[in-house]
Amino acid sequence: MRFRPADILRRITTTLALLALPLVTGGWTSGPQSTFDTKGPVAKAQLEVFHVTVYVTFAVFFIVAGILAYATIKYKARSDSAEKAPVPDQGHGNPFIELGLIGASIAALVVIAVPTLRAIWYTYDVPEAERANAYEVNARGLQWWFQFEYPHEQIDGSGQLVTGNELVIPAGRPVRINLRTSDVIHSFWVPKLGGKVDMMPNRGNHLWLQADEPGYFWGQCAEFCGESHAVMRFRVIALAADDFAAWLENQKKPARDVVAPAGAKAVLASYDMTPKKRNAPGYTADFDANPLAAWTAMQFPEKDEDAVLVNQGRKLFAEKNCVTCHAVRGHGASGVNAPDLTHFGSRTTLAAGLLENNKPNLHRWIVDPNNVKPGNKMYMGVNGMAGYMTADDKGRMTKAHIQVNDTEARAIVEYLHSLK
Amino acid sequence: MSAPSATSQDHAHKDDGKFHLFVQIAMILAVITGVEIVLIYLPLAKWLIVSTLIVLSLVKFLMVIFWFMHLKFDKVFCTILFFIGLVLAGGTVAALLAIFSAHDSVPLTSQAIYAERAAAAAAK
Amino acid sequence: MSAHAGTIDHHHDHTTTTGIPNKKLFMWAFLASDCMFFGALISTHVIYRLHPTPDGADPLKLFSIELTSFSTFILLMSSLLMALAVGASQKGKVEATRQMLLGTIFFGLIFLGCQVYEFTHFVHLGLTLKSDMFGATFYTLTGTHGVHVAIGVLWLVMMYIRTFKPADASKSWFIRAVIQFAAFAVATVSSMVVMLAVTHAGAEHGYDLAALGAGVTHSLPATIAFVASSVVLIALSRSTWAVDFGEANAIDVESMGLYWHFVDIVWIVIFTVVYLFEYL
Amino acid sequence: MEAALKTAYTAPESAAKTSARPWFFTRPKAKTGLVSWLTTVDHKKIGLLYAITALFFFLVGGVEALMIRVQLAVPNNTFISHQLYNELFTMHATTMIFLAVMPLSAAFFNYMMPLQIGARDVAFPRLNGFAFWVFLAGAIVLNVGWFTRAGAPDSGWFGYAPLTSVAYSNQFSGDSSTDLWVMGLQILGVSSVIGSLNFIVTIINMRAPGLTMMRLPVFTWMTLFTAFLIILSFPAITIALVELMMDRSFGTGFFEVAKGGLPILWQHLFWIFGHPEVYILILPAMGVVSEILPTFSRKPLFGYPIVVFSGAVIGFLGFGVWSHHMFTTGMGTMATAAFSLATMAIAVPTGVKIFNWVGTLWGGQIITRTPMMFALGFIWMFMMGGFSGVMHSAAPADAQQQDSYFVVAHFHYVLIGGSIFALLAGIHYWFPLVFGRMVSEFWGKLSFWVIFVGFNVTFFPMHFLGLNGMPRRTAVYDGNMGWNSANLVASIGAFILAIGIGIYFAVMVYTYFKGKKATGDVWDARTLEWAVPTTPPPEHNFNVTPTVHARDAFWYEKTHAKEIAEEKAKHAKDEDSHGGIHMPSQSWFPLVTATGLLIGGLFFTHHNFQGAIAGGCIMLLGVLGWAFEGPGGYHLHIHKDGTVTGGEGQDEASH
Ligand code: HEA
Ligand code: HEA
Ligand code: HEC
Ligand code: CUA
Ligand SMILES: [Cu+2]
Repeated sequence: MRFRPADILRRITTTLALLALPLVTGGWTSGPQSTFDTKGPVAKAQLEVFHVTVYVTFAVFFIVAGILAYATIKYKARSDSAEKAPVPDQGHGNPFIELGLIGASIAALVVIAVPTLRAIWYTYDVPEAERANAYEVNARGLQWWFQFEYPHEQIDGSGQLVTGNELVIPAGRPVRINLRTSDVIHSFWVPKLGGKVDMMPNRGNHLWLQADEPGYFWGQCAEFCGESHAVMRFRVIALAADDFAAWLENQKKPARDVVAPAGAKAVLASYDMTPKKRNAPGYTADFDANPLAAWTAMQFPEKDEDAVLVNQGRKLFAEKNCVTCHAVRGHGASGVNAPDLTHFGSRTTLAAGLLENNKPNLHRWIVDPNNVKPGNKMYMGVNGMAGYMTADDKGRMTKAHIQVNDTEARAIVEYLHSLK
Repeated sequence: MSAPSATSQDHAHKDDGKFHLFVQIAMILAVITGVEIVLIYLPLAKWLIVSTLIVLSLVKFLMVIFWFMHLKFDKVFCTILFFIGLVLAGGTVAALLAIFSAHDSVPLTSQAIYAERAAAAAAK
Repeated sequence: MSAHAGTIDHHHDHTTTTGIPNKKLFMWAFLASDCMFFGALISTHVIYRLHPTPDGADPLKLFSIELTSFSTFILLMSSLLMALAVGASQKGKVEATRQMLLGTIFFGLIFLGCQVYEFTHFVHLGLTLKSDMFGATFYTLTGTHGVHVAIGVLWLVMMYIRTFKPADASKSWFIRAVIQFAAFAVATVSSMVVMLAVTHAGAEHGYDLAALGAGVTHSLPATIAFVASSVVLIALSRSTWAVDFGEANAIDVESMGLYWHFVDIVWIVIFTVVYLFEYL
Repeated sequence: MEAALKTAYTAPESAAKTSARPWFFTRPKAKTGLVSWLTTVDHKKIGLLYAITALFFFLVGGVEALMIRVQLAVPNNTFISHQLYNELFTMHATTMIFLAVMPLSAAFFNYMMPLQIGARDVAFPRLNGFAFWVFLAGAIVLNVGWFTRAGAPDSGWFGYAPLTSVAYSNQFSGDSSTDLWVMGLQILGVSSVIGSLNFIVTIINMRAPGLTMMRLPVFTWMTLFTAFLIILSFPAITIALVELMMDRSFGTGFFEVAKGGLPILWQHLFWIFGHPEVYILILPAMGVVSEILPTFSRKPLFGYPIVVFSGAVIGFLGFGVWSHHMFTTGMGTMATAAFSLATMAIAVPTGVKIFNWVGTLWGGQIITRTPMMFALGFIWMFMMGGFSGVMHSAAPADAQQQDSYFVVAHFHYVLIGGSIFALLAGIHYWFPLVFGRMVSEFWGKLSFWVIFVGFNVTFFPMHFLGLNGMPRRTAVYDGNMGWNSANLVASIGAFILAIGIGIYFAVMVYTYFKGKKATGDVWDARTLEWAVPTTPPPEHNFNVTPTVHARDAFWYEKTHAKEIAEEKAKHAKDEDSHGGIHMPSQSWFPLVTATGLLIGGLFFTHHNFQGAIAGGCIMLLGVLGWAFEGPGGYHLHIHKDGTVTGGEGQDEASH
């Protein structure tokens, strides 16, 4: 068989290009939800198994593909006469080669199977030795947000501590998460800490994970759950032990009261409210640069807080029926169908991780939630509670039930942000 | 040419005795059914009754397919064909039941029931 | 024609590669598929029985083992008649085939009647599709089986009518066939109505002649329809012409028989799994 | 021998009974024009009907995919709404799987399989027509939602409960989109099962004399396995759909959580069907490739028996791995481990096929015509898709991959790089046989390269997207996640791919009208479909039923020309003395019955039960007419000079 230099050159360049691909695509493996950038033992174990599968399949690929390429080049009929040449030997196969290859494939698979089995058991539940040290929380999926419950943090008179959309956990300690849902299937996925497990109706699923260091982690619902599945996100914040304890203590307190000095007048906060497009980006570059710092900053009352406005907002919150769905512990709001807002001001996100919790975003959300997150239950109503709209007898959303104008919204925003 | 002539039929069918065979099989089937009904009232161990019932209905099952449905008299290929479906279906049912009996698959609604039962047992 | 014209070998069709007639092979493949079908249904039922809902109905309070045993027996006997019908058709005995088919239809209808009775009885006791999970899986499983039986009966009736098709293709026979079919339908429905009325009357005042009378008078239109359609059926049950049906059609009867027997063995499984196991 | 000579269509005829039949049973006779297509029982015409419908829906599914890619090209895009996006990916998948790849495979089964086994038609010609019309009815029911206020189905192609329940799927009361999905899939299931039963009987019972099972062309084998997979897996989804339908229409609680239902049961039932389904999509493709590689290597398939056997093993194992789609549902360690290992095991028989295809090339005389290019592309791309499948099969790794774009990358590699590449290869390969015209090599190769490049540019980056944490089925993503460039590349790739496919189809259409005429065995092929007397093949396929002496039957005929000619002449005489070639008659009833199903189904989804019953009555009428009209049939006579006489009505053989 003849080899033409041009052919060889072509093959070499393509091979090189293939090998260079990872370099070109380097940027494609890092991001807030990268599964390569592992931050805990569960994710690490899973990545290890993935690496084994990569080694084995790449090895098999290079062998098989190499032979395939070689055969194609070597036996290609390159001219009319070669095509019309007498037919080659009509061989039918070779049982030894075939059996040998079957054996080799099985051997390759065993290499994958062993670490797979080990990791299945390891990732299933907190290892026996550390079980006593594990921290337990419940995560509940709802269309389209997450509720986090702390069964071991009981608050006098109001049951367990409940928060929404941001799960705060202790770092360096295994966390066992019971997964529940109140409607359809959702899935709990924080790629840097571990693979996902679904929240299945009528099933008591659980997973465990551990953040080795304090950090701010992105999570997202990974099972299609209806119209707004794409924007059902959440965060996990891991804190050092004493920070965590302090956080818990603050969270267990009822909502903050802000006392307005007698006779003070409200000054409407003047943030930019140029209308934003649907699906406008939710995050600022500042926030992305150091999310954990941003989170920490949110824990303290704002310096330029307008106490009059806050109290105005607090009144509006009740008048506008927000209280039918939301709970604000200590402020007479005890709705159960929506995120608990008792310490809403201390969260970095809004509308299930979709937007950064800053004033313009919150304003947008309160004035027109459906524009921010189409079909959301605050707009459509949930469990028989009317939302911003009520349905006519054909089920069409027609009649406005809650309307919040610009001035009112500024007051409510101020109020919600005061809830640290 | 078209309709078969009547004369040549007789020697083609030596199996006229099948009438009696079929009646006998039907009788056996009826008897087994009777036994099954009695069985469930007998004070035997539950596993024993369950397995006997399974065996008995299997016997009935096989009698119908092999005699009434002629598998015994037909080419084996028919048997193979049917058993592909039967075996896969049986395997799938078994796998499903195994999965759903496993601890992880106990639904939350049933967990409540089991907890209740456990509490009742503890109270006793 | 060729030497083997005249006899038909029912188990081996020399015009096919394997010698198995196409229709038979088709039916066996279909039944293999149907195994999966009922496998999935039965699994659903058993899984929900393994994990019952807290407020579910108690099957033991509903079931009547006598009724179920009776209908099981009926179905077994219909299988026997079906097997005999196949035998008769293979011997080219049109009259005997018709009788056996009628017998099978009759038993099939009794089975269906029992099921209709059972269902109305259960509904009476409060078990419906919606009432709880047991209702859902029970009715769906046994109902699907019942639909299979009903399709089988429909098929049997069509085959029965088919045996009257005249050999002379130009004879306009279709209208007659439709009438015969309609008469069957009317007779079936009306007889079920009458029977339900009678059993209801019986349940209230005890089963005696008076109850029979009360039932019949309560459903007078149905009784009249039943009598009339029966007369039509009997009148149509004789053919004076040479019929097209013959030994060559035995394979049609046989594959129908396979279907019928299969429905029977599915019931064997249901009887054990759905009914008997509940008693343990 | 005598038994062998008598094929099914030389069965006893009853010419004596010729006489006028009642109008109700008048059989359509048209051989051309609309009526001939509506009433056809010819497997080749039905094959073409399948192919055209499937290709149409392939374009529809493709346009849906393009809209998805446009929306995802940049972060925070507002091209389409969330709701429409959800409808698009649901219908994209449903369309591609059930209305494009499956029927395109069915088209090849219909057209090629009877030719490959030397038969004149399938075992039940009218049933074959019925299967097509039912398929069309299902396709209509699925897509009709686009034209109503309710919109198209929107709960994903595996419709996980309880999202499909009335409470969560209805945007407003009377939203019937999910009902349409349920009904559409049920109807398609009926079509697939009926079609497959027919193919099983045909392959087992209608083979030409001498064609033992171990001489069957591999494509025919794969048809057989696919048919088995269909009849054994569709019942599971049918039951799941029936249960869902009961929930939606009659208030049962199979998957209603409030009533104690277990949504996980839906997942099991769906994937018991769903996993065999993916092999239903790939086995026909493997069959096509196994025909093309030997032809263009001018060498028999390497290791024929083991290739066939591995097909059976894939099919069988395919029933025991379904829960690998459910690794994240918390099944527990034992079940997860068992399904993980079983899934890995499937790599072995699949690998066997790859090895044997390479073995076929080895030592051959490789002729790189367009069909061969697609077939080679198939091996490369399918292998890559298979490897990402193996990565999925390791359950702990899959915990990160499940429902991410890594899965999307995996299955597009096996579905497009696998099924679609092979089917496109098949179209190219058999085009000269079906239409008697040759596709231009230049344009064919061009379309291949554009498709090949476009495909990889689209889907290769998706591996990275998935591992970088991008979940699937998301209509928007934020710009700060590191997904922007890969998504943009993928979207550009999709358009390159679309251009390639555009070229491909433009060339096909052009060739159909204006292409170079080609007759006979253009590729120096090996299997019987090329032994037909003319291209396109005549209605009766073969003038003389071929007798098979070896595995590559046509290759043998070509290498033993003289002896075969003698044999043919002798058999021709025999056949004519037996009354000529028996052909089945056309019929209206398959169409009538399927129409009844369509009407009934549409009414049912709108909870109009009178209408549903009316549809049922039409169906029943169709069945009655069908049963009572009888199979019919007529005879053709081939004369020495090749002319054909006889036909419907001239010599009617009704039995
Ligand atoms: C044509 C269709 C097709 C085919 C052929 C396959 C083939 C395989 N698939 Fe794939 N799969 C799909 C279509 C297909 N799949 C689809 C549509 C989905 C997603 C459904 C959805 O969620 O929407 C899916 C999802 C899917 C999952 C679930 C992922 C998830 O959701 O978490 C898994 C998990 O195990 C999987 C595994 C496999 C495996 C192991 C194979 C194997 O059969 C592959 C075997 C082939 C090879 C391995 C290559 C060649 C072999 C060799 C050269 C031999 C040597 C090799 C080794 C020793 C490794 N597939
Ligand atoms: C055989 C099956 C098959 C095929 C062929 C394809 C083909 C393609 N698929 Fe699809 N896909 C699936 C099966 C398939 N897909 C499945 C099962 C899912 C999962 C859905 C779910 O989650 O429920 C999915 C999901 C899916 C997604 C993920 C959506 C999501 O999770 O959010 C994406 C995204 O890029 C995608 C893209 C594409 C593209 C770009 C093509 C391209 O290859 C398409 C190429 C074809 C064309 C482009 C047509 C040519 C068109 C023209 C020439 C236009 C001109 C003509 C006219 C205007 C008449 N597909
Ligand atoms: C019908 C019930 C309902 C009413 C009434 C309602 N909400 Fe909500 N609210 C919700 C739900 C449900 C969500 C979660 C939406 C999502 O993320 O999908 C939510 C989310 C929010 C959030 C974001 C919480 C977070 O952690 O992401 C804020 C802030 C909020 N609502 C404020 C208000 C205000 C202010 C009002 C009154 C003007 C109000 N809500 C009235 C149901 C309601
Ligand atoms: Cu919740 Cu997706
Ligand atoms: Cu799979």
